[in-house]
Amino acid sequence: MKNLERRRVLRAMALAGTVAATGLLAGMTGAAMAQDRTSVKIGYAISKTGGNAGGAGITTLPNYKLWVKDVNDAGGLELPDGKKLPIEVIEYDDRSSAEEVVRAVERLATQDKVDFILVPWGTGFNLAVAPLFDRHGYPQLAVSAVTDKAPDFVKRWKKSFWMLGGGHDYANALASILADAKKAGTVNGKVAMISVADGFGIDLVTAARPAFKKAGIEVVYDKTYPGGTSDFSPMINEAKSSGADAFVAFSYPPETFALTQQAQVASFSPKILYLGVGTGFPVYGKNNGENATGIMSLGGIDPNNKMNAEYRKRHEAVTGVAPDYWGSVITYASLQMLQEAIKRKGLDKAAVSTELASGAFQTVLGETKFEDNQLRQLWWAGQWQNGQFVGVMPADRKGASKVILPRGDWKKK
Amino acid sequence: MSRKLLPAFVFALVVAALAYVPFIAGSYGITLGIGMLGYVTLATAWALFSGPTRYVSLATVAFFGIGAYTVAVFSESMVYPLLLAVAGVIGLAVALVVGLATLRLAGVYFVIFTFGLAELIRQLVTWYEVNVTGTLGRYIFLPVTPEGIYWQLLGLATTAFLISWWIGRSRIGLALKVIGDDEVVASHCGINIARVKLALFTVSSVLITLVGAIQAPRWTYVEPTIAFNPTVSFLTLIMALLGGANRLTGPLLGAVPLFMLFEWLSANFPNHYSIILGLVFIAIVFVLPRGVLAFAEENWRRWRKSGVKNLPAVAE
Amino acid sequence: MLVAALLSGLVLGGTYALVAMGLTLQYGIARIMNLAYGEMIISAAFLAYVMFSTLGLNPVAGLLIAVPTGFALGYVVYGAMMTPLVARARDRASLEIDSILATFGLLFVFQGVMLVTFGANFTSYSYLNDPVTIFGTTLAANRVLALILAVVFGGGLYLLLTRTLWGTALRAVAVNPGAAPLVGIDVNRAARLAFALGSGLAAAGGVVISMYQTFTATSGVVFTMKALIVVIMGGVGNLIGALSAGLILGLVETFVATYIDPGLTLAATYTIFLAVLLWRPAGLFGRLTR
Amino acid sequence: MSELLTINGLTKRFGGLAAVNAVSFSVAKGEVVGLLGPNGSGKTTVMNMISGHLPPTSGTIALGNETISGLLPNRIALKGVSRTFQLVRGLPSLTVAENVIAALAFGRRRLWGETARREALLRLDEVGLAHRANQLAQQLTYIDQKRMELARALALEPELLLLDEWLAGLNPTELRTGIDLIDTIRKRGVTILMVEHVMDAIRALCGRCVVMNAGRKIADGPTAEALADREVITAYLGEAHA
Amino acid sequence: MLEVADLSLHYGRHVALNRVSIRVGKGETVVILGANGAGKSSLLKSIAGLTKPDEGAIVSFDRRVVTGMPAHQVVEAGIALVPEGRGVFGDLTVEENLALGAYARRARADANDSREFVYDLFPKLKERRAQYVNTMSGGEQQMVAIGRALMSKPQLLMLDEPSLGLAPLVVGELFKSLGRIRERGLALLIVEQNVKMSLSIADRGYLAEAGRIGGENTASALMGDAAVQRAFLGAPR
Repeated sequence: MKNLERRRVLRAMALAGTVAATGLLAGMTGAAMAQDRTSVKIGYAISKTGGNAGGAGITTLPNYKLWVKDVNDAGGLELPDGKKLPIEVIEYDDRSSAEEVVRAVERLATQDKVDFILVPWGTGFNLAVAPLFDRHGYPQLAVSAVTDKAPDFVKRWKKSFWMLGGGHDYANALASILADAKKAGTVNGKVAMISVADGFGIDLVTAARPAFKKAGIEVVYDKTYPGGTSDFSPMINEAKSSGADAFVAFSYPPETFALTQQAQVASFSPKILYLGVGTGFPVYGKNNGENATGIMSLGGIDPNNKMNAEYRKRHEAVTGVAPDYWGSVITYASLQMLQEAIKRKGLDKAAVSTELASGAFQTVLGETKFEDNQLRQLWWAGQWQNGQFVGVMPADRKGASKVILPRGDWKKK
Repeated sequence: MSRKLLPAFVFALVVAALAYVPFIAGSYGITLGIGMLGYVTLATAWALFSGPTRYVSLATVAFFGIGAYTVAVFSESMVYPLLLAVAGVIGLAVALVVGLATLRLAGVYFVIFTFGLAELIRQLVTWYEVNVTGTLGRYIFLPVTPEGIYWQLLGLATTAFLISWWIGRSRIGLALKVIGDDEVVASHCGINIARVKLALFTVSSVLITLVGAIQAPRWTYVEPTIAFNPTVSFLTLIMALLGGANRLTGPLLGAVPLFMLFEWLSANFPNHYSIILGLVFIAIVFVLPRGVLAFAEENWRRWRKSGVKNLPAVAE
Repeated sequence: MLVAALLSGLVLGGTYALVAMGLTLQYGIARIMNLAYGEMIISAAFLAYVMFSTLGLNPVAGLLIAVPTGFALGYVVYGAMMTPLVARARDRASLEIDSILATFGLLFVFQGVMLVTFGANFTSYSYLNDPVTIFGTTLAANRVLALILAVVFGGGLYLLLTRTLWGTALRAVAVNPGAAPLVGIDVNRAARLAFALGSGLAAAGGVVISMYQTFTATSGVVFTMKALIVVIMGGVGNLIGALSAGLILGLVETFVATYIDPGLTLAATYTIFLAVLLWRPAGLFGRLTR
Repeated sequence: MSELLTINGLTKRFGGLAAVNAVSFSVAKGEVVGLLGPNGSGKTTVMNMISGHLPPTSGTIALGNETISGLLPNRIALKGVSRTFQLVRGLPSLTVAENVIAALAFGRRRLWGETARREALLRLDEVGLAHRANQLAQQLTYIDQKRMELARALALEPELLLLDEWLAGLNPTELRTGIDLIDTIRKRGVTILMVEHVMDAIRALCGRCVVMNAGRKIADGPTAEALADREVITAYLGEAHA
Repeated sequence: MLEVADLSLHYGRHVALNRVSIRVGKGETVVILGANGAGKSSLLKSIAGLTKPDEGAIVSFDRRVVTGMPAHQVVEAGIALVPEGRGVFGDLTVEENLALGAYARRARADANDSREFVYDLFPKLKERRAQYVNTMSGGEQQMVAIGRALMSKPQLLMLDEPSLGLAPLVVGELFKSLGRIRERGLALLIVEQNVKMSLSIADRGYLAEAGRIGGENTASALMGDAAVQRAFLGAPR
């Protein structure tokens, strides 16, 4: 009987502990800070570990750090009254888990009561936290999220801003490049296409199929591979023998690197080579050197934009790594927009959101403005030219470089 | 009589208190509660099968993901309660098939098999979505509030706890203990081992499936990498083992502090989270080798022994 | 096409086999289920990367540094962490659970250190990315080198285990740990050496993988799992099993990608794995000992 | 006398080795039969096949008119065969009472709750263990574990009880008690097949003995005769080499 | 040469051995007789270092205390055990099993000589040296086990039920071989139930009963002892 009693006591202890813990939290949550403002609290949850850490570590995190340093070096965030307040950063690791990112943002909003929240990395995570940003009234400048549903999301979450376009945009741009090249007789109009079995790859490939059809491009090979594939030789061999002049891969960084190397090995040198995320990483250009020339992908920069060039230099100097050629600069621009909106409207989140939606901002991209809460001044396609990844589509946009096709054969090292 | 009713009363009081939490805790508290209840349920459900049988399963996320994905797939076409029911039924069906196929495996082979199973299901879902439906990410726009999710999880956690308690004092619970101690004796006592294991595996799997189904609406967007994140399996396992998988409150005692620890670490040491977590883990293995509850009980016993000298020793 | 698929499959399978051999030693002889195995691989990949990009040391020479380092690391880790666990383990099952938990912690420590040191970025370098033509099929030289290294290491290990007294003693511990002390084998010492040897092989695998694959500080778990699958499929502690299971998986993946659908490669891997376990619950070459 | 257990041509091979080779014998209702033979002669293997722990390679085992060979142990247990094990197999993490309840709960009457507990105490009382009912099984002494195991086997209310070296390792006093206990069970009408090395016990309890050597049956008959058999003596004591 | 004093051993609450004392002289052959469960195997295991005896036991060999030494060091001290169930490495070949027998440092230098002796003793092993042991018959496996133990150059060879599960003819062969080993000057300590066979090659014998060592006598005296027969077959009433 002693035994039983002991168990019962322990059980009660366990339950009491749970209750106490919950109560404690409730107390903590209620605690407010009410003193004179000496700083602006900015928080973010980002994948520092887990599967998303690679992407976040290139595009997002360095820019957050760079921006905070830039602002604080200049004395802090400027408010409408000219007062400058330094940024105090609260940083969480979401461990690449949807449940964690939701909780971390909730914590930033309700417990840390930060003034603004920067977005996590990735389409899925930006969507996961969108309802929270909305409920707590924070503007959400979703950068690393590619989605065709942005117009719907804007209606659903009024303070969300979508800054990287949707699959259709990129697919249409690529289709028009292909169509032009076919018209010019550069290529035969056949394309081999592979895509990663992930939200990003599927979005793009489902947009590309109708776009290519409309542009009169024939898709002769179309396969999807699981993320983490390391050996592409079967697919490259198929593509090579398919008679296509153009090879398109909506891929993720590890696969983009592998595809480039394995295509060289297989002497597969299509006239048009379009690869996915990772092509715009500086390390890509560094590793492939001359061979990168002519390879296309999403994004790009205007090589003549001085501000951008200066940003790139500073990024490398401060964070030790060069920024990528697609999302990085936009991430930084999104932060500049936030900074400017705060300068104009102060720390009132609603006012800042309205200002973001309607105002025009000077950023490293040049003059930047949202259309229906979406950033549309983007490079839908870019190409490696002279050691830089430059924007080529839309061709009529200011600063666009001309597509150079066909790309040359692989050079022997 | 009060002796019998007291625990039930305390339990009801605790559940009621926990149910009241959303009214006072604010949204972060609710969020925290959701995460905690989620893991408490997962760990309790996991321990339901794996504790007494000592079959270490890494298939947790397979069922968790099935629940989440079912909700994502049917969220537009069904009313919410039906959605949960369907998720539960799918989980049940998969558990039956898997259970029938795997219960002859033992030890590490079972561990890796269940891990492979989770990955296989994830790959098949991906392939199906890509090739048949042509989309991968799915959006869930259900009008479920965080409070609603919290209460549902509380209900589920309570259910899991009650099932675990009931099994602990029922015939099937005894059967499980016997199986865990010695399968040969179990079958010589007339116990149909395969049936008992299968029943428990199924109950445990359905509970896990429901956790996934209830939590999914919080993510708004679901794709296989999100729904079938293998860390869920590992964390569940670690929590249950830490608390002591063989006791009713063991998983609870593992899940709550570990969850808080993770939260605290990722909030305060975002850059050194991994290292500290790893060291804490190693420390736990060395300091609390048999779980928190066993540790507490041992010290309790020791304290009793040293404190009350005139009590006869345990053996007498 | 067939020859191409066959060769690519062998190359891929060679890497799997190489990676799995170390784990099968650690699990089969030392009885440690090492969840931090993949992190050991990635650490070596980073080491090779650093040596290549800052010292200009080619990875094959890098092996000469990485493998002994891995061996030493394994030796230290076993001595510091596993010895107490082995000493207190009541039976095989409790050691298994303890080692899973402890190495799970170790996994995080390794990963954390790599994250702090190298960041979360994708890392790769280009080495021997030149075409080589074999039987009319073009393959990357670095992958062929990977296969050759896998064969060399596999063969070397096989000879070590079958032709030397020391290796035979290690196998004896795997076969019958209870009887090994009767011939004067110190089982704990043998386990420690096997664990260290396994770590050395993990390092070799890491260097080889770094030659042609992109990796990050967090990608270790992928390798742990691939290795585990190969080990289990081949039969625990069985070197030939690990080799053949690795090759089978490589071939299956390549053939499925070539002839069925690249989208089903991983699904095929797991299906084969599950099927093998259902058909032979102790793996291809394993023996059920109860 | 009607036969309760009929074994016919029973064979078990492990790999190439025949551990039991074409053994046939039968046990009548109410009989106590000793299954003897030197170590490694295949006695335990026979027991394991009767209880269903091992499937026979060939041959049949029938209980009454019903063939039970090939069934799983739980089915055979429900048909009225229960056993003890050569190396005592308690359920260490359960209490002594729970050990017995395990057999009651899944046995033929499927008792549970208070009824099962009362019944378990009765069974424990029979073997003289009622006072230890709430202790953990692992805290018992060796002899008490054996008693508990017997209580557990009896709780299944067997028609046929298999005792595998149940008396081994007992000291002379304990042995006396043990023999008396088995005798009591026999008097209740339970048929017993026992593997035993304690010859005094065999002589005291068994009316008949089946003797095995190297997997084969070498003798089958009244105890005194079987033990006086030249082949049996040779099997036990060996032959001095010439 | 071997002196065991006051050796007791518990498994949980079960007393397996109760203050056992035995000795084996140089080159002497000693058998321990007794029914199952009498603790004979436990005694050999304790001497070999496989199980740890209770406090107070003293095992000395060649005037060196070996109590509590791990098993692999006991081998180095010159004691080899052929365990019950043989303990061979089934997935290894005969040759490998024998090679491992000479793993101990004391034996390595003379491995070739030892192997010659073993092959001479069991010519069958030489024929089958490349065969995997688990494919061999029980008698052959027993040869491997004994051969392997001899490879470690022991001064004392302990055998636990060597005739277990073997056909009578094979048992005869086995004891012939043991006789030859004995002639080589090795001390033998044998636990055996084949009373006549083992006594026929022994100098002395002990009678074990329920964890105690009862009688001690010369082999020839034991051969005719009624107590021995009673221990195995009981007394006719």
